Amino acid sequence: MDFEPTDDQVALQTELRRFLAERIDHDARRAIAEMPGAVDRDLWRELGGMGVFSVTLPESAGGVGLGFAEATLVFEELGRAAVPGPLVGTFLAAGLDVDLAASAAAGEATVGLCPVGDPAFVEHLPALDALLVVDDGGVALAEPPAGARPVDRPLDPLTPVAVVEALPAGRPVGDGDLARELRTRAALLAAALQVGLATAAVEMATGHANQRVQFGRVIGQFQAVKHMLADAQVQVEVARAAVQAAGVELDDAAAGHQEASAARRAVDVARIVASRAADRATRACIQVHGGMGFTWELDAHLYLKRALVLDAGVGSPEDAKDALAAAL
Amino acid sequence: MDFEPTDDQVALQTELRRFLAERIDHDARRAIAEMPGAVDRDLWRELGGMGVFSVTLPESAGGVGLGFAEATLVFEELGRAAVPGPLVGTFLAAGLDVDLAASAAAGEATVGLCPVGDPAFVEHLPALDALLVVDDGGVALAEPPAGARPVDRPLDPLTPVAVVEALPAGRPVGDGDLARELRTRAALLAAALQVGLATAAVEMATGHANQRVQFGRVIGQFQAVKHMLADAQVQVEVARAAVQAAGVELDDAAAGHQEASAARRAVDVARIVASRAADRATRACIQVHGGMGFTWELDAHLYLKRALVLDAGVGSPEDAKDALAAAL
Amino acid sequence: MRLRETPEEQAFRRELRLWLEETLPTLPPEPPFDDWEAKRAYDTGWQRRLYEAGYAGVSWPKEYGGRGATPSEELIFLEETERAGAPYVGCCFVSTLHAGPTIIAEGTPEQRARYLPPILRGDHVWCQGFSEPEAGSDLASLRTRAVRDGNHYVVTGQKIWTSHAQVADFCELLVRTDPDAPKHKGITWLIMPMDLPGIEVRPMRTLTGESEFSEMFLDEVRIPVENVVGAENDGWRVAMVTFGFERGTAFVSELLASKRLLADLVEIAKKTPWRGATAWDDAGIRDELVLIEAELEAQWALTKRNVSRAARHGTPGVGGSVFKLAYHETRERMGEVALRILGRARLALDDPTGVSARHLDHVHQRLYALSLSIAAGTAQIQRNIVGERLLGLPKDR
Amino acid sequence: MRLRETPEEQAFRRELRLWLEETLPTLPPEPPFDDWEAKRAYDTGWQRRLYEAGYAGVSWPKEYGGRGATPSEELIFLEETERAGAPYVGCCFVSTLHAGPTIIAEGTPEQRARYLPPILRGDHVWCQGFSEPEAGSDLASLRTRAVRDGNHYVVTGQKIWTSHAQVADFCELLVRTDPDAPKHKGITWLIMPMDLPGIEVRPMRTLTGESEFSEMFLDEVRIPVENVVGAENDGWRVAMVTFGFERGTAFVSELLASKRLLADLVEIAKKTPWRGATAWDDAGIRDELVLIEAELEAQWALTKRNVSRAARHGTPGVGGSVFKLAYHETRERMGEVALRILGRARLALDDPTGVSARHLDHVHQRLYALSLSIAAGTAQIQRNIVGERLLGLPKDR
Repeated sequence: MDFEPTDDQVALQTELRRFLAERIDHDARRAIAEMPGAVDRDLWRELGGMGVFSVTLPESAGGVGLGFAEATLVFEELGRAAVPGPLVGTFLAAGLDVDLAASAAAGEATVGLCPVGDPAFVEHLPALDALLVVDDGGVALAEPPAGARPVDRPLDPLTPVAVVEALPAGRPVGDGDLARELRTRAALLAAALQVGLATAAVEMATGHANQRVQFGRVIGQFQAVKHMLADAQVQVEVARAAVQAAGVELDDAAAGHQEASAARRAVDVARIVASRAADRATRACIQVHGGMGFTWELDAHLYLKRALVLDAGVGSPEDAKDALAAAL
Repeated sequence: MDFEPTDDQVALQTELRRFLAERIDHDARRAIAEMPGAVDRDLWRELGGMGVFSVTLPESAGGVGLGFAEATLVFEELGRAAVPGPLVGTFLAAGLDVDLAASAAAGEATVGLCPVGDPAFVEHLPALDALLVVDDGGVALAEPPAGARPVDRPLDPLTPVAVVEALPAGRPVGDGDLARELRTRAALLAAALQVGLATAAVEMATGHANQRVQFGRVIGQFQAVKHMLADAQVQVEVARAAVQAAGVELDDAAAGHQEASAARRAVDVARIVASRAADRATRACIQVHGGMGFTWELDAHLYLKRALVLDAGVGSPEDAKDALAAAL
Repeated sequence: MRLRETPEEQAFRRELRLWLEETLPTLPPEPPFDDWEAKRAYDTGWQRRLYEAGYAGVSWPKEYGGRGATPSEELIFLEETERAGAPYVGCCFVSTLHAGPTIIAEGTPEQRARYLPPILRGDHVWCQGFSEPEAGSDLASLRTRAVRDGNHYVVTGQKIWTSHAQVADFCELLVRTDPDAPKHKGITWLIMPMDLPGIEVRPMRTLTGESEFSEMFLDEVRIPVENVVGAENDGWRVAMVTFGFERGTAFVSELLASKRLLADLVEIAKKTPWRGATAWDDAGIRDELVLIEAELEAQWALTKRNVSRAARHGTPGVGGSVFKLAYHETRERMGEVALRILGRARLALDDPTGVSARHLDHVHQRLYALSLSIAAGTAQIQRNIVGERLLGLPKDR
Repeated sequence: MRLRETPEEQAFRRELRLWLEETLPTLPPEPPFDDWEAKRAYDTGWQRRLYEAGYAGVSWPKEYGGRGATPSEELIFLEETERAGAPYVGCCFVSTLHAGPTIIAEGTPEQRARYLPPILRGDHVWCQGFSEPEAGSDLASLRTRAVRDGNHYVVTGQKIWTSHAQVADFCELLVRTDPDAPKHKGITWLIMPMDLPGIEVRPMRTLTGESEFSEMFLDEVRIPVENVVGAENDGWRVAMVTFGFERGTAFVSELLASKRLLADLVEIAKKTPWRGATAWDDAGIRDELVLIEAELEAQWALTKRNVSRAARHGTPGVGGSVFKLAYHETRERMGEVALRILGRARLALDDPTGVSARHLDHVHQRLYALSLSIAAGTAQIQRNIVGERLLGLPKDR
């Protein structure tokens, strides 16, 4: 066992972090919010070019040839930069046996992901080329639904939402087994995004706590602030370990070194603890910033809202709890 | 409306507090733990003489002629002093239409209180003159059961426990309505005891935090300690208000000024919040004392354990939650 | 300890209820989301109705045009208006609950005659210019400078969290008149007309998407010396007087609205499909809703204790801090369970499905609840207050 | 990031598992509750078995008689022994995990030759004399004085939380040799034989009813100068070396035992009648158990991260503090839900009904969990460590 990231893994993560730090900042996020469906197509292609959507695809198929262990590192960085867009759906589509897969992998296409629902809430609809629809019985690939009513005020300004009474049936691309597999992968990637969001939130709050002075002292000196951030960071560290372990286990299961059920269980664990870590950290970030944390201007609320959005997607923590309960 | 205690109520509470402060201290509690069933019969008679068990009985019947508002004040003080013994059962028995009532009221008799159970766990058994057995269908007054096996190590050293396979049927003294009434009263009194325990715990911890020096400072200066105690105290204040309001409402209901169901609901509310306040405060007391809080020597653990015992009695917070859910 | 009402209180409640039943159906439609001109018109219109019916300044002394209600009666007023779904005090908050009472207590006869009647009639809206960006929780470290120039102060600086500033006529303003004095000793309380030159108001958007608050930039604003309330450099004490009007009722409307929200959430839970039954059948969700109900009810009992204490002693003591700490925790948990029940419907702050007009409330409230541990003294400051003033623990200074 | 085992690790696990299967059935019965003489005999007997099988000092270097296991192998060792229900290290904790490694790192050749072999064989039990009543979290403020008198130190003072002192042969003792130096600079690390005159041991009872710990009163105890480990006045550094042996494995047995307790609790919940079904059918209880399972599993992943980090860098960094904070919170909640499920059975720490021998465990563990946020650095100290060392927030000094 050696659960520390390898040099290659560190390099992969560092490179992406650097790219995103240069490419996406406070203003860029706000600019993307104004684009149709809040997707920056140029950025999408750049991400595709870097292999973000094809991390786990074999090199023979034009992929990066790595595993879910590396995918968690990549999605952690995407979360940390709060990159808007249907990241999970596009990643999942790239791995399917469908025509669209190659363009999804390349970042040419955007693919949404939505559980069936009555009504259904579809994210990023105006920017979607296709929509993966998942329910217990199977997976379908559909045209973006027409007749959807956009929501005036989505919870997350970076996640526009439209409401549809009934999702199009689409073309079936897999049965219940594929649905379970996609849920598992979606759960892992969402958890990784949340670890990234939580990391960014604690970093932002720590930066503020190190410079904001109140009552003649830097507020990070006050135990009330220091301990709030320490508690948040504890949850982030635990969640990061769980997410990365789950990524490794999925790869081990794919290679036959591990039971598939054990790997799924590891993903359920990761999903649950990442959700809690994101909640704790993004809340703490707002609290540490005081009144300014409650404004639209700071990015603090974007982290919190995205974390809340991710909890309601395919492979939600609620699903994970049910699955884990069934395994106990 | 004037929800502040009257001068008479303050005087009643102050007098009892003074008596208990003189009569029961750290050593006295340990001495009582060694007595059969952990009941000090002399103290019991003294409490009876002060009207502790007959607060709500009419003066014509030799009672104090007050209400449950005052009973909550009295039981808060009994909790604060961590007085051992079957306080709630004896109080309830004094209000029943049974032969034993008068001697219970006077503190001559001790009466236990136990829900039916398989097995049943009977508190203070060696000291009991009688046992009130409560289930949904009714109330019975029984001889203390024979053949019970005493537990070597009870959770609370001041609450000896014996296990009986089957409780004696006893003599029926009331139907389901009485059972509900006794549950309600027991819940209110247990909640008041817990508010008292919680108060004592915060006071003890505050005293320690004001004198213990670490890293060159009195530890009460550290926000980690100060805020932990503030949070505990917040819950205590809220719970105290809820308990006293519930006492007033029970009295109002008895006088026809209030719906009985509304008063019961107020008791359920009080039961739930008092349990949580006691948990928070007694835990904080141990934590603030550090290692010494974890010893047998300090009283901190007695508060915590008694609070845990009270949560498992007739009219438990679990019952209160169910009742409140049914009313929503 | 008496929770029952006196005959006078019962009469007050009956009369008020009757008036609300008659009056509310005649109100204009509610203003659109985040339209503050419309909101001003709506709120001051309501204030005018209250004035005409004798309910304006319900807790103000009679000699200054108020109703002179006891704290208990004020509680009844808040309870009945909330129960009936009457408008909130809204834009008239600062004028009727802060500035007005301060001028009553500390103002000159001229100030009282000039400012109080229009406040009661709803003619004037006030805003509060206390907070500053750098000051934050340490309010007394405010830096906005006022330099005496003849019969005027020349005021320069920046304020923040100025509610309704964009529609206000006057501002209760704290400024530093003596920069060399200790921080609490060099502050003055001023009345600033909002139409003076040099005032720039920039609305801020909060994370709920609303613009109730503004930043206010003051550039050599000339305020007449006669606008000082209290004495020069005595403004900190005057500000504390303002806060001291709290009679335990500050959060009553909030708390009652939360109880209503919770009842609504219970209804939603009972209708929401969940694991083969309804969300209400999930004991975890049900217990959490029950717990929140119990906490809100217990906080209602605490409120009555605080109000009674204020009636006897003139102030609820630190009861307000105790309430706030308990309440914000409950409200945060209520927001969590609400989003859990709503599932994907949480993605929208408005509800285009029309299935429930209440979704908006619940998602919005989840976000709004984040402000409860920040505004009007962070939870950390409140814990210091409870620890130091109630428990007697030492200050960390 | 590799969780799979190397062939060497797999072989180590196989071999160990085989040995445990053969050996455990031959162990004597467990000692009675709180009988420390019996417990010493039991624990040292187990240490002797380990020694004979080559598993003693599993992480000690080979040249000092240990097995020289990697941190991964140590993890396997702890995992397999816990899985098989083998005895815990118990009374041999201080000797094999603290004192021994310290003497290896800082002792003289003579000290190594004299003290290490009997530790490995289970002949000697050690205790730790670091904590003092007044020092508490501020360990370095210890006051026990050692005054040089010829070839001896004359030591007077009081220690507390000395585990197994009543059955120990030696004590690793921190004393103040220079009262005038800054608090971290005047401390010396001494080996104290427990049979010297002037040592009085008074067992303390913890709130679980056990007497694992003692107070130790030292009255002019004469300790030979040759018993200094490291240099005089360099004891704080030596003590830090002792703590530095942590390879991320400190809480492995605890964590694994908790996972077993949780699995057992799930079984109890599935059998406990509850609101017309079982406690497991209560979604609130079930979700809480699931949450705890998830947290323990995630903490297991963190443990692997810490162990890997220690293997690479020699230390898990502040990973231990991170683990401890996460773990104690989980354990406290586990105790709460356990008592909720047990209902009135919680009233007993032992179980005279014979229905479940495990009730004892669960009630006992609920109380024991209270120590997790206190012992070996309170949660407050751990939060300072995480806030300052991991996040880089400023010290509050």
